[in-house]
Amino acid sequence: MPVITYRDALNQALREEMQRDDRVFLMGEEVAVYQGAYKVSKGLLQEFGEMRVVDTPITELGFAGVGVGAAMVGLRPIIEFMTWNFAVLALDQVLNSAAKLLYMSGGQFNVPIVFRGPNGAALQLSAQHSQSFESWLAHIPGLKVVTPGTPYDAKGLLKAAIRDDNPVCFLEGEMLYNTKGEVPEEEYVIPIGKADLKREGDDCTIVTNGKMALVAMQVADQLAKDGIHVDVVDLRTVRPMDVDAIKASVEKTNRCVVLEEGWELAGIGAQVVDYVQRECFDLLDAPVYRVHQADVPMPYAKNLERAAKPDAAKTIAAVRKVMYLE
Amino acid sequence: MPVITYRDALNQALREEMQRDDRVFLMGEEVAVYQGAYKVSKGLLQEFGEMRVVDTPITELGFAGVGVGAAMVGLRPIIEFMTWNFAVLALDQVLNSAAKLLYMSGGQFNVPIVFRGPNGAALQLSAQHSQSFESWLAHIPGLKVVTPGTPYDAKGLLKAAIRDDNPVCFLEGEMLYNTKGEVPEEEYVIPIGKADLKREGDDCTIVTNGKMALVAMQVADQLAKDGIHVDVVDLRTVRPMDVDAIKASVEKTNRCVVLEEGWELAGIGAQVVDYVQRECFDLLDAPVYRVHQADVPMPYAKNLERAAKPDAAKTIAAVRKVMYLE
Amino acid sequence: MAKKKPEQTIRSDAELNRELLHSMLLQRRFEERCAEAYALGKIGGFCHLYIGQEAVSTGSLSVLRPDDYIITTYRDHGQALARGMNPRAVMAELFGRVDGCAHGKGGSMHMFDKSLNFLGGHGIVGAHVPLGTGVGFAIKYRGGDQVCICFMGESVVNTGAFHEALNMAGLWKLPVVYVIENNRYGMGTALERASAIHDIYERGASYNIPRAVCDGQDVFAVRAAMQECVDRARTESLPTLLEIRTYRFMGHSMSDAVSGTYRSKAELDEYMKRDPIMLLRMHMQEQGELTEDDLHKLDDAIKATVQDAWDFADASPEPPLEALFENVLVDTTSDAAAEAVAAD
Amino acid sequence: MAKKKPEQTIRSDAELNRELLHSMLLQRRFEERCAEAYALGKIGGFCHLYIGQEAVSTGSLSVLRPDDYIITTYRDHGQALARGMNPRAVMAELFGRVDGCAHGKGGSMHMFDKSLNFLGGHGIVGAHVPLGTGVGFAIKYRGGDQVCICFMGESVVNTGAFHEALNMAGLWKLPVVYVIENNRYGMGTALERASAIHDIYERGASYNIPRAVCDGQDVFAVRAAMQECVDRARTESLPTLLEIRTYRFMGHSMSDAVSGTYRSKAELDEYMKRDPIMLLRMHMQEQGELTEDDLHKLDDAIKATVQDAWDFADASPEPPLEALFENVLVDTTSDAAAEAVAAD
Ligand SMILES: Cc1ncc(C[n+]2csc(CCOP(=O)(O)OP(=O)(O)O)c2C)c(N)n1
Ligand SMILES: Cc1ncc(C[n+]2csc(CCOP(=O)(O)OP(=O)(O)O)c2C)c(N)n1
Ligand SMILES: [Mg+2]
Ligand SMILES: [Mg+2]
Repeated sequence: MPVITYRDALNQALREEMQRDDRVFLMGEEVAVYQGAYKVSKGLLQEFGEMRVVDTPITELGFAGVGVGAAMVGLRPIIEFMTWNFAVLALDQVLNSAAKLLYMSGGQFNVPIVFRGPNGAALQLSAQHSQSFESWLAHIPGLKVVTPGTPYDAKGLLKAAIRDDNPVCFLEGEMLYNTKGEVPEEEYVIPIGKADLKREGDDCTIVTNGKMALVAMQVADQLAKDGIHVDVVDLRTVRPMDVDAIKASVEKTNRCVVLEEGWELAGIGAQVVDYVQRECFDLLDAPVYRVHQADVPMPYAKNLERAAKPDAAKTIAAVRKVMYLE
Repeated sequence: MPVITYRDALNQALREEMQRDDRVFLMGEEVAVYQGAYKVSKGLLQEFGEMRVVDTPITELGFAGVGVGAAMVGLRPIIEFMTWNFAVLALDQVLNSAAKLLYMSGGQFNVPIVFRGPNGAALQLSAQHSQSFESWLAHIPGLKVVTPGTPYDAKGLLKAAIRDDNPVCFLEGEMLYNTKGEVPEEEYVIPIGKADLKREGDDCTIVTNGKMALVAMQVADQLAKDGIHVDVVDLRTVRPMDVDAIKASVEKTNRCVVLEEGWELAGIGAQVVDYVQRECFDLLDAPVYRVHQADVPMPYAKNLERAAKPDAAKTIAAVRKVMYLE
Repeated sequence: MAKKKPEQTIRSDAELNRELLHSMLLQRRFEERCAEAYALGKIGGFCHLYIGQEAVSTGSLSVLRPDDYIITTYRDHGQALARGMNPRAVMAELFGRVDGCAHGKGGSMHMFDKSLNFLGGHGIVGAHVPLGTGVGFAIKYRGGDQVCICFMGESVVNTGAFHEALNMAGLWKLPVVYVIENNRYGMGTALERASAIHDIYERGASYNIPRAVCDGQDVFAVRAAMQECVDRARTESLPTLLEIRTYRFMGHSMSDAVSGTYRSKAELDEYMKRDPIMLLRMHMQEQGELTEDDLHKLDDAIKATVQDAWDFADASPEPPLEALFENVLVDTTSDAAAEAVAAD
Repeated sequence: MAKKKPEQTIRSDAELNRELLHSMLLQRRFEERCAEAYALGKIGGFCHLYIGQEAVSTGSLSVLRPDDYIITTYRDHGQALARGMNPRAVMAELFGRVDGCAHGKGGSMHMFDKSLNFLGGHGIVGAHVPLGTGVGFAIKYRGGDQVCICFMGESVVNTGAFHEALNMAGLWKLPVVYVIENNRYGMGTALERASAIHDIYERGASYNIPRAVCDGQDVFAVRAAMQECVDRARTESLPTLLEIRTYRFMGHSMSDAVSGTYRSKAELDEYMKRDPIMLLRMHMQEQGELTEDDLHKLDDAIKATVQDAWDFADASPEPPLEALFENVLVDTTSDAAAEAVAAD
């Protein structure tokens, strides 16, 4: 199977879906002439022309709304946010238009739109450019929220998102774009809402999503050397959340650690904990522990940033803690 | 002790703090000439003049930013959002400016600002006007988030918020403005971050906040008739959260229900659950159950809206469930 | 899509005027009953009446084709009726009943009718303006010659959403008519206390967008101005910023006094002398197109229509409780939707 | 507060010009070393160089008083140095060290210095413009005669935040100078592909704000234009929208090629003929104010300053790990802060 980058996997998904359906277009800052701030849209302007690959002014609220309006009358926009940090400006359109229009109109106007772009921290981008938005987005009924961690998942889920008749928020990772993985040549689509068991083991469950899936796999590999075998449940989609997959794993392991990129309070991990304690109350041998970003804005200095971020060492410590190994 | 409305309690707090400190001013839509969309600022224009009680255009992002800028250079703005639903447009200023400036500037620029207004659903205001934002706001380090449920708490906490040198989000309730309660004539300030035990009982803990505190108290009174006695822990502040108070109560009752106004996924209640299962794991006799808004945008029709909202009956059912009474 | 001639050109003036009068009077009588229903608790939540502004909706929408699009704010009853929505469906929506145009899920602020390309009333001030731009984008994308009319109150011109949306429309030359219904107040705030300039159509200059202003109490003036804008959009794919000066005769919403705090009774009285329905009626009477008797018959018929809508709404059941969890998401796939669109 | 005469009026032209040259050359040499440090991995994250635009910062800030305020974007090294921030503190911040002006917490995009009323570089495009308006509001609130200068790139004029902020400034007549540093591109997007109008200072008309445009490569032109704006703000409490036309000689940030995709080498070369430092130097040489020798001495001194900043930054320790949890909130109360402000 070809091994390609996460970036190329996304690029393939965009290209294939644009070839397949001429109602699909891509809009955002620097997506066309510049070929994408992170080059995800490379070559698309050349192939599809400027009506379908559209550079916008710096007006997140505006062009998110343009996407919703176009979707209401039958197009299928893909709105790229240069990063989700800037999408905060557009949240009203995501929340109050895209997510609510179907309901408010009594089922008349669905909004088939994908909002996508990198989410979370890269390296030393400081407080305003390093935020993870999955918990905010997952909070909202009327949306689907997808956070693929690997090239394979990225391609299959992006194709599913583009074909979905509902608004989908698609969270990528700047730090993921260069990561590589196997992606089949033949067409495939991954259903939204299904978790993937990325490692198997009986000792503990790690529930995670997005770029933290890579960290969790590292952790699994490292722990295996010490004879500790963990399940890595990569949620892939955080709304709707695959509670069955979480439950199935914790029923087996009786222990759970949640690893997420964002902040603690009302983070997506808190929701996982809620499900676990509710669904597996009698089975749990230890409280569920969480690994997340320190409860501070992201600092610039390299050492502080490292200390602020969730990582393998912190996750291993949490696994050992729920296993009462320390 | 005088019995006054929640609205008047807020009005007193505003007036007293504006009298006390001439750096304090109130800005927002309809706060001056119109005397407040919900009349919270009644009489303030007349007393303090138009430089200190300022009507703005409909520009939430803009005037929230004006507040932050003014706060950076030494004023103490109170920014009224007509409702928090519209504050979504201003979230970038709350999140990326107010909450992060102190950190990003290495401690140089604190932002002593209060963002306030009604939060959550009133009656039949439909999907775009009925949202609860506490979980989004509580997610953010660098903010304090306050949700008073009674006139007494509203006054004491608003005064604390105005005197606080940090950005404080202050969530009121349209349905609360006319509710009444005792408020002392003498000056008092309630510390931010302290929960209040609003009812006492050994059988179960209800953790709640904001306008749900009233529902919880009703529930407590009703259950008492059946011989079930519950602690009502009114968080009052959701960031920072008074984990000690939650813990103390659950240690006594061994059971917990969380009652919140907003949606389930990554709601503030999920965070409470996380704390409870972590802090009280060995003490819990049942999983923690949550009562919250149905996972849908708020519908308009009276019967559907009623069905969507958390209420006393649903809370009683949850209490009975954690007590294994059904 | 072949260009169709606007249908009204084949009607006589008298016929047309009668239609305009019917449209405006229907809105007026309908909303008078809304106020009554609100007082009786049959309508809940926010309810923003359009009384006084009917020439704007009727005049504007009278020059459109059925395949054109309309999008508007929470103050949407007038446009919904002027576009031809069934008064029964509008009233049932206001009553929160299952036969409402949104099956009771939207209410007063959120009237939608997909069959009429009526893209709804929207509740966040300014938020629908980018949506209107998006509709214009879609029209251009498909190479159609439809037009999108985006109505808004004058307060909207101060919002960031307006600015961003109009810049894109000007930059990309989209067939959208942005109609400012300048009724001089946004809630209790006079235009002059909210906008740094007072001839707000001039804001179009910042976006290289043609602009115009007209009298919103005179339905003919609205029609004429609108026809020009629509032609420009349809034939040249250019946007217009059209300011229509009007006045709201009622309070901002049901909880707001009609006059007092922010505007005087005298000012209101002055404006009420230019009631758009009265002006049209007088014109028609002068032209000999309408007798007193005609008028009474028309009014009675309209009142009967409105009573029928009320009765219908009142008899319509509440939505079933299962409806609570319906319409959060659709479960169709792209392919199913593709067929639906192709069939449009 | 009593009005102070701007100090530069008591300096001779030659002295002044020398100061201007020093300021501009310091920025240039400083940033050349930034590029080097970035390549060595000593600076991380985003780093947006100002090279080519130095006449804007130096010219603008040279007419200010010490008690005036400055707020700007992520492209902030130039203004920080032109305002008089210690190059050591700026470089240490870039290196992420404890002696940085934000103790290593901000980095390239977030330079702050409270003692200089330098209100920081801000990273969300447009977001600091309302902050600038708020500073103007505070000045007026206190009855002071300070001025706030709010710098921004030309892309900012399309954001909602800009629109909302300028409308309030025009409406309330606030002493803010909004300076558009029009370097023709926002990342890879030419102004003409983002804004519906191209003389963007004309946007001021929508807000009843006086407006002007000037050459940003000529430090004297910048000074003259800026002096007018500052006077207007200080004496009449009026805002101005000042467009300063300039060019960025480097890529948007360190990962962006200097030319290629979105602008040609030829265009870049053309603009580089109007290097602002070269233009000032030539003027001074023509006036006999600067010999080759003077220039070399100046340059050497500046290079030494920059080397010293580098060495200082390099020797400064990383912040201690406890710092991670500091500065999230302050724990002072209003009363303590009141004293601090009173002492200002
Ligand atoms: C973003 C936002 N802010 C505030 C409100 C509350 N609000 C609803 S209508 C309104 C006034 C709007 O005035 P205008 O645009 O002139 O329209 P009109 O009501 O006069 O038709 C306000 C402030 C809102 N719905 N959305
Ligand atoms: C709201 C927002 N959207 C996008 C970005 C990413 N971004 C950073 S700088 C920039 C270009 C800004 O150009 P301009 O305002 O002309 O300033 P210049 O970089 O030329 O100084 C963009 C798109 C951002 N920081 N904030
Ligand atoms: Mg109005
Ligand atoms: Mg630029």
